[in-house]
Amino acid sequence: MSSNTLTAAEASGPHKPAAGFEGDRQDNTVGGAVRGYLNKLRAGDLGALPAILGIIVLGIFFTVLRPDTFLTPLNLSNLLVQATPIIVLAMGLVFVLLLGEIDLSAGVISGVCSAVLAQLLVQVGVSWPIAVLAAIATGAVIGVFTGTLVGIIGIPSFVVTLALFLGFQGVTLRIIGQGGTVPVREPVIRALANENVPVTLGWVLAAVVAVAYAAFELWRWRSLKSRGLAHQPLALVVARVVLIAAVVFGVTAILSVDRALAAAIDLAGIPYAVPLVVVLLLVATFVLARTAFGRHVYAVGGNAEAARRAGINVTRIRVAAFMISSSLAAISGILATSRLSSVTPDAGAGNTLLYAVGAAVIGGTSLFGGRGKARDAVLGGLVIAIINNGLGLLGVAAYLNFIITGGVLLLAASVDALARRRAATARR
Amino acid sequence: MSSNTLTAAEASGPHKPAAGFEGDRQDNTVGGAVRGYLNKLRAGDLGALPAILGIIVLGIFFTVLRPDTFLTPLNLSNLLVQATPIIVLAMGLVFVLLLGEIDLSAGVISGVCSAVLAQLLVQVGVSWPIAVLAAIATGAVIGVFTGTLVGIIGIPSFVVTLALFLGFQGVTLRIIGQGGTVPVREPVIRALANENVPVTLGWVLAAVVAVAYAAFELWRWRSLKSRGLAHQPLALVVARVVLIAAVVFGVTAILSVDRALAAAIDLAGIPYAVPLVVVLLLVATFVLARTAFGRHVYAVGGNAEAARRAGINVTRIRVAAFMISSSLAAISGILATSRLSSVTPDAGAGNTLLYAVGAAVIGGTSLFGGRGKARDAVLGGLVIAIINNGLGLLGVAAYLNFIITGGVLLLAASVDALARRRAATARR
Amino acid sequence: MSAPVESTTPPALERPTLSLRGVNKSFGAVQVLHDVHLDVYPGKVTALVGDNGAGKSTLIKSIAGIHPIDSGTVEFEGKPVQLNGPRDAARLGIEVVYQDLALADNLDVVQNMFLGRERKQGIVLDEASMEEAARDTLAKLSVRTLKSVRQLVSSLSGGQRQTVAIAKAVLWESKLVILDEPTAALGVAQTRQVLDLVRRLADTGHAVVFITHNMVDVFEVADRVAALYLGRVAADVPISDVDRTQIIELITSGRSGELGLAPDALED
Amino acid sequence: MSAPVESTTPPALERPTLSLRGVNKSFGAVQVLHDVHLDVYPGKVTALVGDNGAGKSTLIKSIAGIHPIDSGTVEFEGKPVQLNGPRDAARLGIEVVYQDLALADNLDVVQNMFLGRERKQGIVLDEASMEEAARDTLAKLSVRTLKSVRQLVSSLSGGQRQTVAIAKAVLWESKLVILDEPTAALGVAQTRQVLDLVRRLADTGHAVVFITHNMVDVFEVADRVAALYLGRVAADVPISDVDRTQIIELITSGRSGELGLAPDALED
Amino acid sequence: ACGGDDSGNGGGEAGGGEAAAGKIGVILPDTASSARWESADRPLLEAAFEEAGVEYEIDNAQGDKQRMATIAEQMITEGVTVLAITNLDSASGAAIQQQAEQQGVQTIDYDRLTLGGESDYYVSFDNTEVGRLQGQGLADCLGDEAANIAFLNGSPDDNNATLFSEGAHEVLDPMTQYTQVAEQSVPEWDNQQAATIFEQMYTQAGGDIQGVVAANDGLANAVVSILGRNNAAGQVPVTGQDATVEGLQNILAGNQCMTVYKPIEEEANALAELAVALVNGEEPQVDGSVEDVEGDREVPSVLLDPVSITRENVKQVIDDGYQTAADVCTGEYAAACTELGIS
Ligand SMILES: Nc1ncnc2c1ncn2[C@@H]1O[C@H](COP(=O)(O)OP(=O)(O)OP(=O)(O)O)[C@@H](O)[C@H]1O
Ligand SMILES: Nc1ncnc2c1ncn2[C@@H]1O[C@H](COP(=O)(O)OP(=O)(O)OP(=O)(O)O)[C@@H](O)[C@H]1O
Ligand SMILES: [Mg+2]
Ligand SMILES: [Mg+2]
Repeated sequence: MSSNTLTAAEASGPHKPAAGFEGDRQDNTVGGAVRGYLNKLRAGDLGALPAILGIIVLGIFFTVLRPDTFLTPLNLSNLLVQATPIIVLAMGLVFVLLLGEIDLSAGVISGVCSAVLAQLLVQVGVSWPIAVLAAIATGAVIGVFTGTLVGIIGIPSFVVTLALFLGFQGVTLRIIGQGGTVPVREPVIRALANENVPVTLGWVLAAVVAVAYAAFELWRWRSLKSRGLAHQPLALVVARVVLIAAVVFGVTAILSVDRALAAAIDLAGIPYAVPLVVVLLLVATFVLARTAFGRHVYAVGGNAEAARRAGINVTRIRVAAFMISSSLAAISGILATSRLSSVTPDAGAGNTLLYAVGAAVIGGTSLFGGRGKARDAVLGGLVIAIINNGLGLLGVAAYLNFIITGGVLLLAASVDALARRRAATARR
Repeated sequence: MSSNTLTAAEASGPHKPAAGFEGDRQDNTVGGAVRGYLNKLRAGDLGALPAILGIIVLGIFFTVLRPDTFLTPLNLSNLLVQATPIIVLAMGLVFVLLLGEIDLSAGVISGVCSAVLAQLLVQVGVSWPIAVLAAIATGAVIGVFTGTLVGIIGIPSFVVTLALFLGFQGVTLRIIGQGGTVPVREPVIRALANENVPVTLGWVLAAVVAVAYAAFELWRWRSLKSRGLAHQPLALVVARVVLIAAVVFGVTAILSVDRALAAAIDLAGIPYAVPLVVVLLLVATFVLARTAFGRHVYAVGGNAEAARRAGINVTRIRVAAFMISSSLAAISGILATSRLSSVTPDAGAGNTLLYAVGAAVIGGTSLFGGRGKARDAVLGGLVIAIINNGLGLLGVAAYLNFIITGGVLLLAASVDALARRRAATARR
Repeated sequence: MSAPVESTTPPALERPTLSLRGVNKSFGAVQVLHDVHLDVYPGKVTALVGDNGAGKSTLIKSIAGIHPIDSGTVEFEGKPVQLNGPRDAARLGIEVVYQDLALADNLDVVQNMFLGRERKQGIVLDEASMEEAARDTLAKLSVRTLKSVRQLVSSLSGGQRQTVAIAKAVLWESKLVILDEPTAALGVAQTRQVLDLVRRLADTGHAVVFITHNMVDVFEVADRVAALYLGRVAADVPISDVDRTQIIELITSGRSGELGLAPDALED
Repeated sequence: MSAPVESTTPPALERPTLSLRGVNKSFGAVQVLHDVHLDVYPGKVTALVGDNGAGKSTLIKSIAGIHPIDSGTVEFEGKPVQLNGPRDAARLGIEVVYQDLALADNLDVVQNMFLGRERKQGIVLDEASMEEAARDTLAKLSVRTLKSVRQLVSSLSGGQRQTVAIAKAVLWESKLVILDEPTAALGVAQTRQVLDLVRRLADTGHAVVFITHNMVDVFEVADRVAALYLGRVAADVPISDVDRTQIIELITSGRSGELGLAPDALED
Repeated sequence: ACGGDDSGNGGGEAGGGEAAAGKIGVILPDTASSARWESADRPLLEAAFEEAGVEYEIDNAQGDKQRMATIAEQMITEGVTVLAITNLDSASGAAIQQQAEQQGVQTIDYDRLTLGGESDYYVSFDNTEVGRLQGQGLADCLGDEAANIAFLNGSPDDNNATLFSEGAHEVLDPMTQYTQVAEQSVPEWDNQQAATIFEQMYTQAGGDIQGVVAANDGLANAVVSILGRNNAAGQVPVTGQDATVEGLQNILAGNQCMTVYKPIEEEANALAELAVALVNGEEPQVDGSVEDVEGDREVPSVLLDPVSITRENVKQVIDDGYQTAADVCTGEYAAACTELGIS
């Protein structure tokens, strides 16, 4: 007789076998959903928790130390605008990090692109939409180049982007000229970080966002329910919609207050950069979570060989991710340019990149690929911006500034690592 | 009847089964050894080849462009001294890279340690051996700290060392004082990079190295042969010994020429920093290739879980590797201090680390762990130093300098990647 | 040169789905496949047997386009084809279950099963329909201990992973299905299901290549047997032409009576 | 609570090498092992059987110290022990061949076999003696297709890797040897050798735990059978007390006649 | 700018009792390009503001323009009414000043004029003048004989470095006895790189360099240590800037020809006086005005003269209290100090 042949009677046995998939028949009560979430936390999957905790703790800390200034509308609007370049850069990096790659040159690419923008506006004198498109196109082309070296030739991305980090510093220097600075006085570009959406329009936008979100969530809930698939309880969906709406309207309300310090001046409304970031966040989230491309990005990051064998064009995914990253770096460069109204030869060098990587990681994106979300960049970027903003208010010595920033980064990473370790199951 | 049971007769079959291990009975002729090496190259294992090619090509390039100066004894001695800090830093990084980790803070650690050295010498006024020991101990302690965070808490090293990169910049700033510079006029420290071994002593040292190497190689050849294990043909061993001796004596001869530009001055001998690097190279090579610790470093880099299951104390290996890396960073910092006879608050920041990582990678060390040698740091460091040295002689504009350095790094990495890809066998 | 002793001519009427002619493959200096001839017929299960390290997995990875071959020709349905990557193989209708299961650990079971061929509505992924289909397929394969199809693959047991890989391959209507030791990690009931499945695939006209070390399985499902010995095809015959002892001899020594490699081929 | 129906008392005279009492293990919310009792005796081969995902690998990883257990006690040679890592297990004399073979791909065969227990002369590695020992051990396991013991493990076939992992475990004189589906990827001759080896180990007084899905192997080498059903021990009896059909019933449904889990245990 | 002035003054006068509510903010540029910002400017300004009893805040942008903008925003948020900045470049400075202007904050350019900005006042040394002093100093050390000279400029992305170099060229270019054999910039003012760059210049020139214009004392020290390696220290005059301990010691040892001393105390006090006057709503005293070519406006200015320091007048730096004898006259330098009457 054979070891592996078995009659049907033998296989079914005297008792009815367990039918399997009992995990998919989870209870749809609020309690069940909460239990599920706690289980996820217990299993070490903290998601956005460290970043959100970080924002809250740092917020309380600085509010206590600088009660008069930290929570003022003026400072909050400053904070948001300060965070935007870092958030956008980090959002691009998330795509690359998801693949398990790194782009050390993202910072200097934002420099090159803003140099292109500035020279086109100032030297060539083109109109702003052309200059912006050219800057983003420059980013995209650079990204394709990087992606090609990584994806087709197969050089580790750390090395490629390290070389490009050095090389592009030279390119920016060449475009801008030694010691030079190119002032960008173009009103539309300047407006991005320096002007605000009219108050009424701001409220309209906020309402649109809140309603659209609510409609989408409820539609999704209904469609899952009707197909008999796992879905969250309605109460939880409603709670989430209410929370998001509260945040959106809250921020809008704060930013709609006149925050000018001098009485004669009027300064209110959402800075243009903020809705720009919201739009980028929505698009990036959609691409990563709901499209085949996004799925393939996660697959390549998780196991590139498996992805290849599944017929995914791994090279194309790599090139595309680097293209997206560099294009977002270009947008980040434009935001930074807008803030300073100028571009200098060292734009994007220094610690720019490290802050952006730190933001993505604090937000919850893994450096080993396969785990991360677009929102990580926003949350992590806010943490980094709050640290800088708060320390600015405190006016601590330069050396402390370095040490504290490093310390917070370390702390956020430890929380994540410890949770993961506690739940460690020797997964490899 | 069973599928997996088999009588002895069945198992052996009518013909004699192939006995296996035929690859171990390789021919001991020179031809066989050469074929073996070519096979290795064909299989994509280029080893030190890209770096050696790089040194030769760059050497020819700069000799053609600057025939009067590049190959002069003076410039060669400059080149060696310029390369030492980068080589030592890279050698430390090799240990960390072998684990598949990265130490972004190695550069600033060298800064912190040299700040400690300088302040001990200048402010406290201790003698140089104590100051040097204290600096290296500082490096070691920092390394243990980093290693603990990575190995015990389990934070990815990229994040830990990113945070420390920021934090330690603050520490150096604090130790040195903002904007300050601490001059180090201690004669022994200064001598490291600025004085030379007396010519006669230099020749004696060279002879000792050459003879010791020859003796070791021949002893090893005999012992392998006598145990009937795979060994290279004697001719090849002798050829290698002769080559190494030629390099050692050649370098000594060149550096023993009086290279002073002014006739009145006497300037000859091997700079002290060079034998220091040779000693470090020998020790590091021994540790990695011939001790259980070295073996375990490779194992952890190749498959940390397998190493853990084999009973290796993975944490201890990680901590030790970071400790070694940071201690070597401290020595690198001392060499850099010696060169300038002073320490500045931004010591070790900027591109220091990137050059060192680049050196290790050009030399042949993998960023994914498990592949690399101590000599990679030396070869790669020489490539980087030749670029800087040669471009300095050419006097090119700063922007070109950046671009060319990036370009060469990219080129060296491409050669390696292409060879590997050509032989790609979808190993994962 | 080495050549199998032609003992039986394949049925003259039928055109093989896949046929390999003189395929060679080396890794660096090590030649793993020597001049391989192999025909795989529609509606038939071809058992590919051979010792550990004989080159079975290398052969099927060459067919799948994962290792490009060094020389030789591959014909698919009578037309010569170039296989430069798994995408080429998939386009032709070749589906493979690899011995080193290729699953993305960070994705869940459903996501892995539909990887590379996601169902979409417009550009949006159709998660619901994929989840249903995955659950149905797995249920058919007698998977009873899996908690959820939304579980990450990293948390599965060895056999569960094996089942997911098999389920993934049979989701698609392919002309040629290759399974590299699919039952190695499976339990008794699951093995039963997979053997039935293999038979069913062949009976519905698919060509199937089935690699195994288990002789009972070979005799239960295979129509033809191909034996590899040190990278050479020692025999490629209908199952009716050989018995268990002969196959084991072919595996362990490359020859069995009239069958197998010519003695001189064994020398070089 | 679930408890196996005590059908046979173990030989009263002999002290088990390893005995587990009430061991529980969860991953997050998923409880994989429920209150496991298991005794492993010196000089005996204990076959550990169970369906895919029953928890066999999890159980032996707990014994090896890879997954710390949540509750319960582990006694080794009568003394309660804490297993917090593979080093603890190795120190006690427990050697494990894992289902997901743990080999370092960037090292060669010899280096892998001696990993963590290198032979030294002073502080210098004694490569020559390790190479000789490795070659001898592998030759004993009927490895014939391996080109060189200095080959990188990354270039080995599935079965060759399996053999290296087994060879690695038997190099050391351990009191307890655990093999998790060691023959899954092996060829016919190699399987034969491993079965012989398992028997030989037991006959020389070692305690052996042998996980497999192959009933023939169970009956050939095992002295005792322990069946896991959904993380619970359904039976832990001498092989003479059960037949093939009973074992399969225990595996697939947790019960077989008098043997197995009490019906109420199956409910929860 | 006038309107801004008026409203600021008006505000100050209207609430005379609330004058203390005004606050001065100072943003210094970095810690790397020069030693002065943190070691001199900050303490001097702090002392002056304390004495005047005004509220103030001082921060350092650490060479990061984004950071400077952030700090500026923070300070405005904190209610600063007079903001002095040392810009990292004109355009980013102008952006800060525009924002300040919007918020009714008065701005002062400290040490560097923000071209095209909105600053109400300018307090500075003349950077081109610094370069001129360096050029002249080198010429004085070299004398009339023919000589090969090399330029080691500051960071290529630092506008001040360009001004220093321009000033030096202005003086040295017409002097035909000198041949300019090499000129390079040092990225990020990195002293290690400076050493390599100079070493290569020197080797390339076959050691035939008789004088070096180094943009500051850090670069000068790199040059000196390379010359030392070639046993040529002391034979080649080198310029510097900032009168650091290191630079002064090099001068005392005869290894460096000169440094440019910017009596920072004067500059800091000038700034403090101006800022305190503004914060108290008084009319500040100015010497004249400087033209902002880009913004096409005249900026009321307080201008101070840099001083060339050679071995002979090292004493002045120490007498000013800018450096202490204890720091400078250590060990081997004690003798020289005694000789020059420094204590
Ligand atoms: N890290 C983990 N996280 C969550 N669940 C896990 C994890 N590891 C294993 N499991 C689950 O535990 C159960 C038992 O797994 P285990 O690997 O022990 O099974 P097994 O008996 O060895 O099966 P096989 O015969 O297939 O190897 C499976 O249902 C598996 O999904
Ligand atoms: N990348 C590689 N580099 C060098 N040699 C390789 C490589 N891959 C496989 N080999 C060798 O090729 C031979 C055939 O390997 P293959 O995996 O095809 O065997 P197999 O027949 O599938 O064996 P098994 O039954 O053990 O799975 C083996 O000797 C192996 O060592
Ligand atoms: Mg195989
Ligand atoms: Mg298992």
